[in-house]
Amino acid sequence: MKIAGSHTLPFAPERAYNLLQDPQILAACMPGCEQLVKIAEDTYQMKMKMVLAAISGQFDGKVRIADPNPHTSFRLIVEGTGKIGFMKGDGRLTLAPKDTGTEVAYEGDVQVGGTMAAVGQRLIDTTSKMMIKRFFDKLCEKAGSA
Amino acid sequence: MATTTITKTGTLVGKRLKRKEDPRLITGTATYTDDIQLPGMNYASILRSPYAAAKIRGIDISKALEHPGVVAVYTGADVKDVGPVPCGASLPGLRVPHHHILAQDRTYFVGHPVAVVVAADRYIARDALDLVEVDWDPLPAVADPEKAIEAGAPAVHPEWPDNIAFNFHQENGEVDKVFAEAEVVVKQRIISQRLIPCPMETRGVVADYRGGDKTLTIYSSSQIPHLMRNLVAQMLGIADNHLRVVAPEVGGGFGSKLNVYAEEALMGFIAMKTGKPVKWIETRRENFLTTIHGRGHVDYFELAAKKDGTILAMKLKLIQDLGSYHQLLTPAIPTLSVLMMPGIYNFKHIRADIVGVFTNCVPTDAYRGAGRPEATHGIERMVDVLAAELNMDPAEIRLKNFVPNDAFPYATATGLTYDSGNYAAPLHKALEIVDYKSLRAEQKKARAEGRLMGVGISTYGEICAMGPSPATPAGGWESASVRIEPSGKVTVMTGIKPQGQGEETTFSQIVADELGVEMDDVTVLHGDTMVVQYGIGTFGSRATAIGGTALYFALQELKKKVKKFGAMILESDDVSFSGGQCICNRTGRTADLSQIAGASYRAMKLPPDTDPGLVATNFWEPPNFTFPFGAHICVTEVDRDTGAVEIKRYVAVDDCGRIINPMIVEGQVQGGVVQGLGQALYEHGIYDESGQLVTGEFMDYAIPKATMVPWIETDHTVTPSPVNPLGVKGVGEAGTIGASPSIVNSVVDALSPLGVRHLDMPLTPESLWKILEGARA
Amino acid sequence: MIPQNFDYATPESLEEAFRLLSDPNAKVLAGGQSLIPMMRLRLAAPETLVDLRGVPGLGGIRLEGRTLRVGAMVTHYELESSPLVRKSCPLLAEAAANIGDVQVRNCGTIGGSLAHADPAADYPASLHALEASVRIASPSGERTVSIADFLVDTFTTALEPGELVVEVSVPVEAEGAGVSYQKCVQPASGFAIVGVAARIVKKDGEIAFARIGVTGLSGNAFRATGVEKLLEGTRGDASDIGRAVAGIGDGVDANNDIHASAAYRQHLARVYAARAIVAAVSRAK
Amino acid sequence: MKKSITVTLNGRKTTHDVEPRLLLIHFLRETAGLTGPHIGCETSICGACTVSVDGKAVKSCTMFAVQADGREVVTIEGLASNGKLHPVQEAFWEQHGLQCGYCTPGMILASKQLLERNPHPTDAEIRHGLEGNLCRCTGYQNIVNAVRSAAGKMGA
Repeated sequence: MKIAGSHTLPFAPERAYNLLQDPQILAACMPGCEQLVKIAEDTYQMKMKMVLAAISGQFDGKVRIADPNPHTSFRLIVEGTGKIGFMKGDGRLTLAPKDTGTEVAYEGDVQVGGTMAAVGQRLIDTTSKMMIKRFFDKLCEKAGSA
Repeated sequence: MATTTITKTGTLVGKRLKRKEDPRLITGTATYTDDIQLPGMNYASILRSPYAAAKIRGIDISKALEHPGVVAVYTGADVKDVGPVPCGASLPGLRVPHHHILAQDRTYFVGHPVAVVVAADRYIARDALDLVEVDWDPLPAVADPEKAIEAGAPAVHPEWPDNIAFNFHQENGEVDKVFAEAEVVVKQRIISQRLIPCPMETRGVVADYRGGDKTLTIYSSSQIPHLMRNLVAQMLGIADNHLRVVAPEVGGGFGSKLNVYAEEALMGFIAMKTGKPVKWIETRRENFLTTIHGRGHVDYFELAAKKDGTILAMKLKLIQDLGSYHQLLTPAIPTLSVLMMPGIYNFKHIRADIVGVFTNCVPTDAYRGAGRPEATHGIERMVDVLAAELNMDPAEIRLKNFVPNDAFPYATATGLTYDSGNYAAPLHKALEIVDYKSLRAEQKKARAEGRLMGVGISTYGEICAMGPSPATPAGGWESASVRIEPSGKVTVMTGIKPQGQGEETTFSQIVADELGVEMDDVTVLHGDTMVVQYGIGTFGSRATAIGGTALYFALQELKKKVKKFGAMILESDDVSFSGGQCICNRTGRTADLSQIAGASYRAMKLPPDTDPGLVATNFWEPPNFTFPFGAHICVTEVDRDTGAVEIKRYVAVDDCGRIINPMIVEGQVQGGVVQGLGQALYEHGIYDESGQLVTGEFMDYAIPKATMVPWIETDHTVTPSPVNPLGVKGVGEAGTIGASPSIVNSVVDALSPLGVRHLDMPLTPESLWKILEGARA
Repeated sequence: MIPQNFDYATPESLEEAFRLLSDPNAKVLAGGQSLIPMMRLRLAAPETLVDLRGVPGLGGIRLEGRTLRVGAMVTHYELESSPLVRKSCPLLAEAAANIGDVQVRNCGTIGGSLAHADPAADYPASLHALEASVRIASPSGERTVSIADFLVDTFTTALEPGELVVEVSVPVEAEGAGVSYQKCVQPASGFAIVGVAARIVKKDGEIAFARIGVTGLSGNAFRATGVEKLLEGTRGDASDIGRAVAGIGDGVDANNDIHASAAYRQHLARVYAARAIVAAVSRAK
Repeated sequence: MKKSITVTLNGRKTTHDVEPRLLLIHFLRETAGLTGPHIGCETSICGACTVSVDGKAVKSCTMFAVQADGREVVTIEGLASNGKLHPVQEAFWEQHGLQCGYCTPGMILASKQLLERNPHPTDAEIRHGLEGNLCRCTGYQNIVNAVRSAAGKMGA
């Protein structure tokens, strides 16, 4: 399903762009990320544990950064598979200066398969958005303290 | 309209009688497949593809095998010589993928079975399923049939990159000429969306192999036990008389159990391999993902007409979403649509082109109505589109175009012969019930007040009693055997397999009338290939029209025999049989059925040229289909604020020929209408672009609940069928076929002041709200 | 479908429950109506289920001054059918009556529902409108938070590990107040596509007090204070209500799924808010 | 690992050792041999598994057997007494409130609950009270008729 939204970061686009591609920052900010290992240029192997109220699941997956357009946009592909199914997010992030910070707009597709898809489509959009929000909140926190 | 229990015989056909099936069903003592427990039985759980298309690089079953309680794990390699899952349909040039019972190196829909775990119980089997590891390589998939035939679309089967399984063409008359000269031509793209049958009982299989006599018994929730026996025996490479198929109590089918699936052969294979009985019960999730879906049409209709509303010709391009492979009848279903596309209207020029398209989805196949709802929805919508174009009343345009009463038997443009009809009768009756004139006046007033009220009519015709053998893949006859037991009680063995249609009752009514016995003296057996002679099954509204007729003829044969024994006992050559006894017309002496039956089996003395016993069997081949019809009228109002549709009134006047039990017929119509309503307003099997079924549970796929359906007013006209001596036609699918167009026509009518000519199903509030918003803008 | 195995415990005191719940892989079984389906699909796999039904002090509905105190283990059915609730806090009874179906309401509990924090649950709209508070207990003591602070986000609450919801408190409804909960039902699941709760108190023909809660529109339920402000001081006629609800979804990131797009949800929020307010106004004396 | 539970099943006390994860529906169907209640889904929507626990209609696929410990469970098998059908059963039969029969045991238990709480329901109340039970055959009309008729029988 299509997903879109935006978050404002309190950094200039250059810094925001670099942070968003920094594997250490990604590892620290992606919800449930337990491990992120570089396996190729712009591609990382990821282990994550998702916990959402009663739902929990382990995922093995990949994070890939593609079509980089420094400081203005890039494509982020996150995929994971586990016993409860698989998920794949493929979206373009576009950065634009906003006041003293940066507005990061995202637009893309989220696919969920396997048992996860059985609990109700109504939850996919809202939980995806929540995870993305958690990511950006954590990013601000981490980068702010860095 | 209370039901009555009639004990006196001779007049039961036509009566509203309580069902014989019900005592076991209302006390929880019926036996469905999952209720069967066999000593030493294992349980199977199936691992299924989470991807719509993927290569299987490898499967590691070692951990699952080590799990305590696991008996065996099988993968595609183990069963590559079993099967394939059969397709019974044949069309010129049809491409038939070889469908293995477990995926080999590639999967092509979400839910494709990949491995099976056999364990001591269902809990352990499920645990071990998590221990099977598959190395997947996901591939691009295509789920939309129109996209699948675009250049560059992912190929569902690499050997057929165009994704086309077949093209089918049918034509009659001078279509191009009539269209070129027509005063009016209307065109419309009409979608009949994918639907998911959702019987309340999912599928299930129990298999039990006895090595000593090499006999396999398969219990399966099936509409077609005998056909299943033949096909599964072939799949497993065993003799058909070494396979017994039992269809126990079946909790609804609606066409989805008119099939042979991978699991029947798979469980047979497991039982034979392990030497132990095995059970597999489909989860609801599996039912959504892997049991056939219905409909899945994109139709491009064109209608040519005169300015006065006379319909002249029709063109149709039909794109059928077949799914990823063929189940038993998959490719045949759209050809049924083509047969019925003229509806009950009198025109002779017609052209239809079907493109059967592979998609990475579960196959479509027969779902209640199977091809006819799509056709009826198309023609009934097109008639309204034409009426709107010509500013004619939808009732008037229909009356103008009906096949006239003196035209029967009527040869249609698609090669059928309609048996009997009086198409105006149910429409007039329905118009009268709703008081059509007042209704239109009320609508005028409502519109003046800004309310969006609509009146929708559908006058459907359908093809029933499937069917004469030349028109069906596996024989279209039906069988019945009737045995009068030594006590005088009667046992019927029928080749049909009811799933709620109540033939144990209606057939008992027929028997009781013909033999003069009590309803309670009749036992109707079905669904066990070891008990019942070869038969075809229950689908296509055929059970009473063909199975009931076979029963009727068997009874006539039996009565002759009864009379012979009666004459012998009464020592008279002038004997009649009625009211359950033979009467000597000269002396008035009588012999009742138990005396006659007793004598026939004791066989101390036999009448000339007569064998012992009272048994008669009939295999009846129908000379034609039957063609029920009817008129449905639906009154709706659309909420301007939300787009929600409220059904204010629903009237269904059906003509299914002679009625054996009006209570059961009404029940079939009510249930059928609600399934059509489900399609019109709520149901949609949606696959996303990657081939994930996003409406894959009751959380997301809305079948109607009690609060979501209106009161349905039913009535009938009776036009007996000349095809069979009972005069019956069939009613199992009529409600569904008539309902969706009447509802959609009603809502289109409600929104017509906004310029709306057509709406695609389901008519969700949001889709209507968008139109209302567009009109406000 | 079969859940993974787990241990099952039925503590008989809060202390025992806390001890069991100190295991991070333990999970509370309150009514089970959301948890058990998740476990059957193996989306949830707790190692221990702590069934609270034997813990004293978590049930019961009691009136304490102008506050109605509802134990966490009180079922939806108890709430919808309780004469006390229907009289002193009819909005809560109405919300409870709108949840799922009879069987779900017989088992599901208010505490379980709140702790689960489903974004389309029915209670939160009413609890926001009621400015309810949630009493939370842990081995180290108790704290009470407002519903607004309790519901953090989709499936996310203020509960820390080891904490339990023990009670929900709502005010006794003001004399003459009119209340209503209006819900657009998703036909398959019965969850709210949007649901709006309204409480209205009139004085001298004008709306003196308005409280509006919204669920289902976004990832978290909220109180529509902007709408309340616009209503207060008006006579509550159709145009007042129309003006007030126009901005109900402003700045709200509306949910978007196969059942309703974000734009349609925004629209439904306005429509159902207006319906709830109209009903509440008409009921207010 | 296993827990001992004692359940009063259709009036008779019975004790079994069960895994905590054993669903009540599987306990009833496979341990106790009461196959009347059925399984129709895994998301607690369809209601085919409805039984009565301590007088309340519950979906027995959304409850563990261990939760029924010490409670009274009534299934469809326990409704008729001394060979006499319960008025709701009788009414379903007379009004043709069933076709394939699969949803029927749950539907009857839900209807019984409905009439216990509201002895004279309107049609709308009947429909509302049966929202937790899906039927794919009847279109619900004859089920509504049956519940209305049962109300008459029970009131009489």
